[in-house]
Amino acid sequence: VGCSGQKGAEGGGDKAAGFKLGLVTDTGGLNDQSFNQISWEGAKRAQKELGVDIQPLESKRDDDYIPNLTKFAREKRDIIWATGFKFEKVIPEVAEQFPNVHFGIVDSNLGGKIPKNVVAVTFKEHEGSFLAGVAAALTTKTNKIGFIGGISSPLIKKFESGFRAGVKAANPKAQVTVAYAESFNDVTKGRSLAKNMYNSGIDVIYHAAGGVGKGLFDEVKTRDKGKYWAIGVDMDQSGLAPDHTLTSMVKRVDTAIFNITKDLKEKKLETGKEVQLGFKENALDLAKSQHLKPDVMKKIEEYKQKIINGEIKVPKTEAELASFK
Amino acid sequence: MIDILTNILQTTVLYATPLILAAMGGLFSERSGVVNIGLEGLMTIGAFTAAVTTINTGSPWIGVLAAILAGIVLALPHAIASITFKADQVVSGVAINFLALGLSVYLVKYLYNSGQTPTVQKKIEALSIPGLSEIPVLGPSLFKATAFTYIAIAIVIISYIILYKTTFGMRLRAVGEHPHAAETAGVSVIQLRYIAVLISGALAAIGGACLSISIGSEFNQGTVAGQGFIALAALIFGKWKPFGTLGAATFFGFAVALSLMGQLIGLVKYVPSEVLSMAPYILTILALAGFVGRAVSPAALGKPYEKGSR
Amino acid sequence: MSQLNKQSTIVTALISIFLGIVVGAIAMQLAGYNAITAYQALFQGSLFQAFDLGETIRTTTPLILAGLSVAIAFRTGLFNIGVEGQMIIAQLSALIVGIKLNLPPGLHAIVAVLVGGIAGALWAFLPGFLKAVRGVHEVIICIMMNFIALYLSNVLIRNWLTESGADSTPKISPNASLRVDFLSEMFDHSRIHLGIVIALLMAFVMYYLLWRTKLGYELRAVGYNPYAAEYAGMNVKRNIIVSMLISGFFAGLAGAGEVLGTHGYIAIQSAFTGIGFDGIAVALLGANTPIGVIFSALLFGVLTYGSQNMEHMAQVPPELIRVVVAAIIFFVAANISGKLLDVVKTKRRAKES
Amino acid sequence: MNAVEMIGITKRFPGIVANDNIHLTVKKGEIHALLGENGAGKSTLMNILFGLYQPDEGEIRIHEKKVTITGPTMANKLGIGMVHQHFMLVQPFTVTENIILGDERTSSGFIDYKKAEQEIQKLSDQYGLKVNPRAKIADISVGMQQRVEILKTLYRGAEIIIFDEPTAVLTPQEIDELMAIMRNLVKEGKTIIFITHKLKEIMSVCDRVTIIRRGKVIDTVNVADTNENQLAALMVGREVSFEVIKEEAKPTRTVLEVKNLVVEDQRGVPVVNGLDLEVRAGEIVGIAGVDGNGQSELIEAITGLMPIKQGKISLNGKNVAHLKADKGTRARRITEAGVGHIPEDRHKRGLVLDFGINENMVLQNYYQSPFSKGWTIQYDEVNKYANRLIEEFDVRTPSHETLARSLSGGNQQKAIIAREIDRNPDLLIAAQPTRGLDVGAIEFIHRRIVEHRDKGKAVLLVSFELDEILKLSDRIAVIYEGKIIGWVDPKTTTEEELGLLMAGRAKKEGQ
Ligand SMILES: Nc1ncnc2c1ncn2[C@@H]1O[C@H](COP(=O)(O)OP(=O)(O)OP(=O)(O)O)[C@@H](O)[C@H]1O
Ligand SMILES: Nc1ncnc2c1ncn2[C@@H]1O[C@H](COP(=O)(O)OP(=O)(O)OP(=O)(O)O)[C@@H](O)[C@H]1O
Ligand SMILES: [Mg+2]
Ligand SMILES: [Mg+2]
Repeated sequence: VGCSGQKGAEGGGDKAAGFKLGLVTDTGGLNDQSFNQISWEGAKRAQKELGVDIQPLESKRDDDYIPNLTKFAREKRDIIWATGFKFEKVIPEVAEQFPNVHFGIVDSNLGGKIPKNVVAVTFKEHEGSFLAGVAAALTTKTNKIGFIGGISSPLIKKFESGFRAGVKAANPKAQVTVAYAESFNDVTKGRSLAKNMYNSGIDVIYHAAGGVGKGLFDEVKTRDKGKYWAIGVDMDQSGLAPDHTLTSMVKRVDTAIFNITKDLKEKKLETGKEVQLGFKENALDLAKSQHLKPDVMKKIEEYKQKIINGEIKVPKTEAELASFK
Repeated sequence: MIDILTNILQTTVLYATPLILAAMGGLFSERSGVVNIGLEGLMTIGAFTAAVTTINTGSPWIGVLAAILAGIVLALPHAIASITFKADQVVSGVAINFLALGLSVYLVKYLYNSGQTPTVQKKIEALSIPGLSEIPVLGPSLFKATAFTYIAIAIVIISYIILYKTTFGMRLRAVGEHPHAAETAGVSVIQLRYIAVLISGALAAIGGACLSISIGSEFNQGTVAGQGFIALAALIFGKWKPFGTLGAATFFGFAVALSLMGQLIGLVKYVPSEVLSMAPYILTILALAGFVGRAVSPAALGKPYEKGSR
Repeated sequence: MSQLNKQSTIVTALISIFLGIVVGAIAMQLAGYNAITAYQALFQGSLFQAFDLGETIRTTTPLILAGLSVAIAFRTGLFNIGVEGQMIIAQLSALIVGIKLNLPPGLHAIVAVLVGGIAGALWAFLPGFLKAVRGVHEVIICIMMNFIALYLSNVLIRNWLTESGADSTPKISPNASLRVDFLSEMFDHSRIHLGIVIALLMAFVMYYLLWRTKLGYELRAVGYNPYAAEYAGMNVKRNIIVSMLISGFFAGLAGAGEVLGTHGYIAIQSAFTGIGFDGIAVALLGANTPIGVIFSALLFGVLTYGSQNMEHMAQVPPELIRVVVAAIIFFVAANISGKLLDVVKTKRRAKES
Repeated sequence: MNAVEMIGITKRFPGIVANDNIHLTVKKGEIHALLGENGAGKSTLMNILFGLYQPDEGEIRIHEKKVTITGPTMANKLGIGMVHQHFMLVQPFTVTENIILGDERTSSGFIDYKKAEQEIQKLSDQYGLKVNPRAKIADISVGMQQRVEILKTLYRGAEIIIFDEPTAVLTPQEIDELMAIMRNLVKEGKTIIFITHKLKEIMSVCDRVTIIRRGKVIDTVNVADTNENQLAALMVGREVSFEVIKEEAKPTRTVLEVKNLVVEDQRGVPVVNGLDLEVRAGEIVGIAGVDGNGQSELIEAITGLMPIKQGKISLNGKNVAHLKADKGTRARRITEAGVGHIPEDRHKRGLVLDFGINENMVLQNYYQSPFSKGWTIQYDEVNKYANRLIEEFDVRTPSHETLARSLSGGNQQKAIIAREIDRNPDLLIAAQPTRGLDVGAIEFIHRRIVEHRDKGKAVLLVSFELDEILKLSDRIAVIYEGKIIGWVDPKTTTEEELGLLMAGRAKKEGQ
């Protein structure tokens, strides 16, 4: 058993000519049914379509990031992906030490100071969340909507702000209740929050809370179909509660990883830059769902266009949200 | 207002249920004189086994049974080390925690090549007791709970009866207070402590199962995330008594419920949500420092039993 | 006599480690992994190259300090399960000094380390105080304080210590860093830092404090028998508090070392690092003695750091290492190897006679 | 008919043969004494009979049938009961719970407390034990606890009852009552094996006595055919003098003065209640009294281990009652003011069992020169000092680093006495200084206490052994319900007079 699929990568660097990719996960691990896993999908696609040699390393603790990155750098991999904002501080350090290796970081722009051999990929989650907000605002019957965040951090606040802006834009009468679990894995808390929200009349809840969000699906499943809804995040989470998942805000990290790896391999990429991805690049979207009514879909599409052509500027922080419209 | 009360009560019950189960496990072990800091690990193995078994058999009740079995099996090394080999009980409990977390995640990765199990489809869901569940406030929280909650409360009552009304219970308490007295009265200290530690494994594992196949619907390394330690705290807080422990676990659940409610009624505008999340822990400290104070543990707690020594 | 005992302790410890490794091997073979490759990878990946060796030492450093912290409390009859929280608060305090103050190199680091230690001590004060004055069990308060530390650290980082949009603090001033060029270069740019020197120094301090000073004499007396300590005119309550303060100080140094040496910043944390809990096992495995703690921390360091490579080279989930550690702890605690040795000895004696 | 025969019993512990080919025969219906020094092997032998240990060699016959006693349950079945040296009672349990433990009778699965209580009441009445089945063990006196132990054996239908040093913890009255109970038991057909260090007790109730020395049987004799001196000589292998040779006291200035002292226990009940006391240099004042009349609290208050509610305590004319300090630090100031204290519970207060002898020897002055310098302890000095005391006070220990835990009770006590006397305190407080010790050790300790007096120091002695009080004291104060209710002169008083006073019957005419 084991991960036989990954064998052969360690052949001792037989073909010097081959393009080699390494991917270091954050502490969530490779198969986290979320962010890291989607990233790895992108790497696998690169292996299949481009013949790239790929190899993953999981981090058990924050301590492991540097050794893992270093390990790949010493193997002289052509690009080393670091998945997650948690790598924000360590990437510059390693990048400086190995100027001849390329690094890619997802979800952070390194505060704008991006070393020459690094490419920083960020997503406009607030924009995707805005559409989730629109979907919620147009689906709610009670005009009460919920948002469950994991740990209050600027990244999650970005989701919250976008989401609330979307609700405000599409249905100003709807109220959004916000709660943070201050955890990414306390399912009980997620479930309690969801339970309390639904009990108090909220009928649509969006989450950006990792494992805590699973509690949301656990709760919504026990409630009446067609009346209570959950909106997933990062990937299409409808599998968790098929009849209750309104949609999910999907981040196509896989596409991003694939495209950038491809560009680098074909030497078309200029590194030392931030690559911001949004609707235009097809990197964000709402998952297809039979539960979204056609007129809602239409509205969502309209807003999406408005965001793409800059008519709507979606807020990223609470401060920006306060002055939105 | 009624809504808020209902919500608070529901959250309290939800949170307290696994804590009660695990803490009652701890109670048996510690009343017999064996420290059980391994509750966290026992819950973990219970959560893991219940999830995997339920996924494979489609029956959550078989999952619970399997969890009980696994809890007993994992408690066995703790019993052997601390009773037969007279190891330091804290050490052995710490080892249980390492073992459980290591083994369960290792197995999950081996079985599913992933950091967590697939989603458990058939779970133990809430059970409305007709009539009673219609009572305002109390109904929705107490009589529309899952089987685990009823089991937890039943276990508290049964434990009380066992502990104070039956031969086994009296012997158990005697063994935890003065094992030599028990031995000279013809009670087998070793045998009783084994039974107590194994019961502890079983109950803590049910608590774990509650997390993975009732409240949640999968197992990963964050499933238990410290609740075994909270259960241990509840046991001490409850002064090693069944109803005291029930009360302590409920108090903790209640404190969490208050902090969640604080968010939902918009307190976050004034108080950072991290501070609200701290509240249950601060409340517990205040309660202990202010009202509860000294906890007298079973006299022989933590001391390996050696025949003939004193 | 005591010489003989010491020798046999080392032998039994080695046998226990060996048995633990065997248990791990069995678990791997049963699951179809190659145990030999895996262990090769583990030791190669942690000891054979300068970089990895440096990182192993870096991993070991906080484990030594956390282990000492737990051990010193145990010696006084207290169970400090709050190292985790004390480390968090110490990290935060050391970081604040590292960011906000402007001091010359060296001095800055010293101040930051000390502030970290003191912060850890203060965080440990409450459990000690409540235990001494109100008789509240320190274990509960410590557990509660761990969670409070985690949230407190997050709220301060988010609202005060980050530039907008970041999930982690800025880096500390290089003046406050515990990393020194010659060490980093000796170990091929690994993150080894002066924390290891502090840790070894503190092991000596613990020995000296407990077995050479008046304070140590009192602490041990209170730990073994508070009634006799009272009879001897010692202030039991004060000693309980002092013990927790010292224990917290050691934990604080572990935290300060992490932020000033290893990371240089703190991110918003979603969970505990686990170093504090590992410290309990380290202390117990090291029999609560300074030397024992150093070696058991090293063992933990090798296993923890090496397990990454084990996964990389042999695809074995690194969690297996926790099983190995658990087995080792069991074997040491139950003194299985000691009993095995006894059996061997009596057999030999029987043959001889 | 023989109730018990133990034939060729040998039991080895690492490094020692505790029982060496012991033969013991106990006839049915007799009270048979076991006599021997500390560590002679008496408890070991009885633990074997009760199934707690397995003998390495030898066989046991009960009622002339060969048996193998695998454990206490088995012993119970054979009709053997044991009242242990250290009580085997669960403190938070009630009397009933303790008695039925291990032999519970249930109705439909639950313990039938009512029936048990009735049964216990009946037994208690039958043997005149006066035990309340509902009382909590923690709340009853030591003597009462012992009766619970006896009831435990009776409840299990014991025919042969072993008493291991039952009188070491009893007051004179309680001892008399116990002797009566033992006679009662024999009358009802029971057989008794009785371990004691007190020759007088053997003389008064026993039929025969077996003497054990270093694990070997020396002799078995009929009590009627022997006397105390002969027994003592058989036991230690030399002549023992029971008389404490001491000259007339020459008391001088007052060292300790206690006036109107009130001390409350944890529940706020005054246990010392308006007590006055005076001890002068050069005299030994003995405090006689039944256990629980405030002796322990009086001592703990004087030594600073317990807070004082009201009253005055002065040492050498200086008030030390209200030293503003925490328990420990107050104890230290009082120690420094010149008080030495041999505590009644040597394991609880007197020693840190897990410290070496060396570290225990400086428990009261480790912080002073020459044992410490700056913040360090000077172990060379400590060891030198410990070795001197070990030598001078004949503490039998392999080395000065040996843990106190592994010393025998007698040697532990010698170590404490060495420490306290060598500091040469103006006031030496000795509480139960010879409890549980054999006559040899007692002789030694008594001599040391008198020597201390003769150096011109004050000694306050608290003991439940009337003999000891009578022999050592120059003046005797009788304590009753927290007050001194009378003073007597040891040279003129009688045990009867003392006994009456101790029972609270104040003397008619003033003294
Ligand atoms: N469990 C044990 N392990 C090792 N040695 C023991 C054990 N029990 C007793 N001994 C040793 O056996 C010897 C006999 O002890 P025992 O308790 O029988 O003496 P004793 O006659 O009852 O003394 P005392 O009068 O002080 O009660 C002692 O030297 C003691 O050290
Ligand atoms: N488990 C043991 N291991 C070693 N020695 C023991 C053990 N149990 C008892 N002893 C020793 O046996 C001897 C007699 O024991 P016993 O139980 O009769 O107590 P003791 O010496 O009379 O003291 P005390 O009556 O004050 O408790 C002592 O030397 C004691 O140290
Ligand atoms: Mg004895
Ligand atoms: Mg004795």
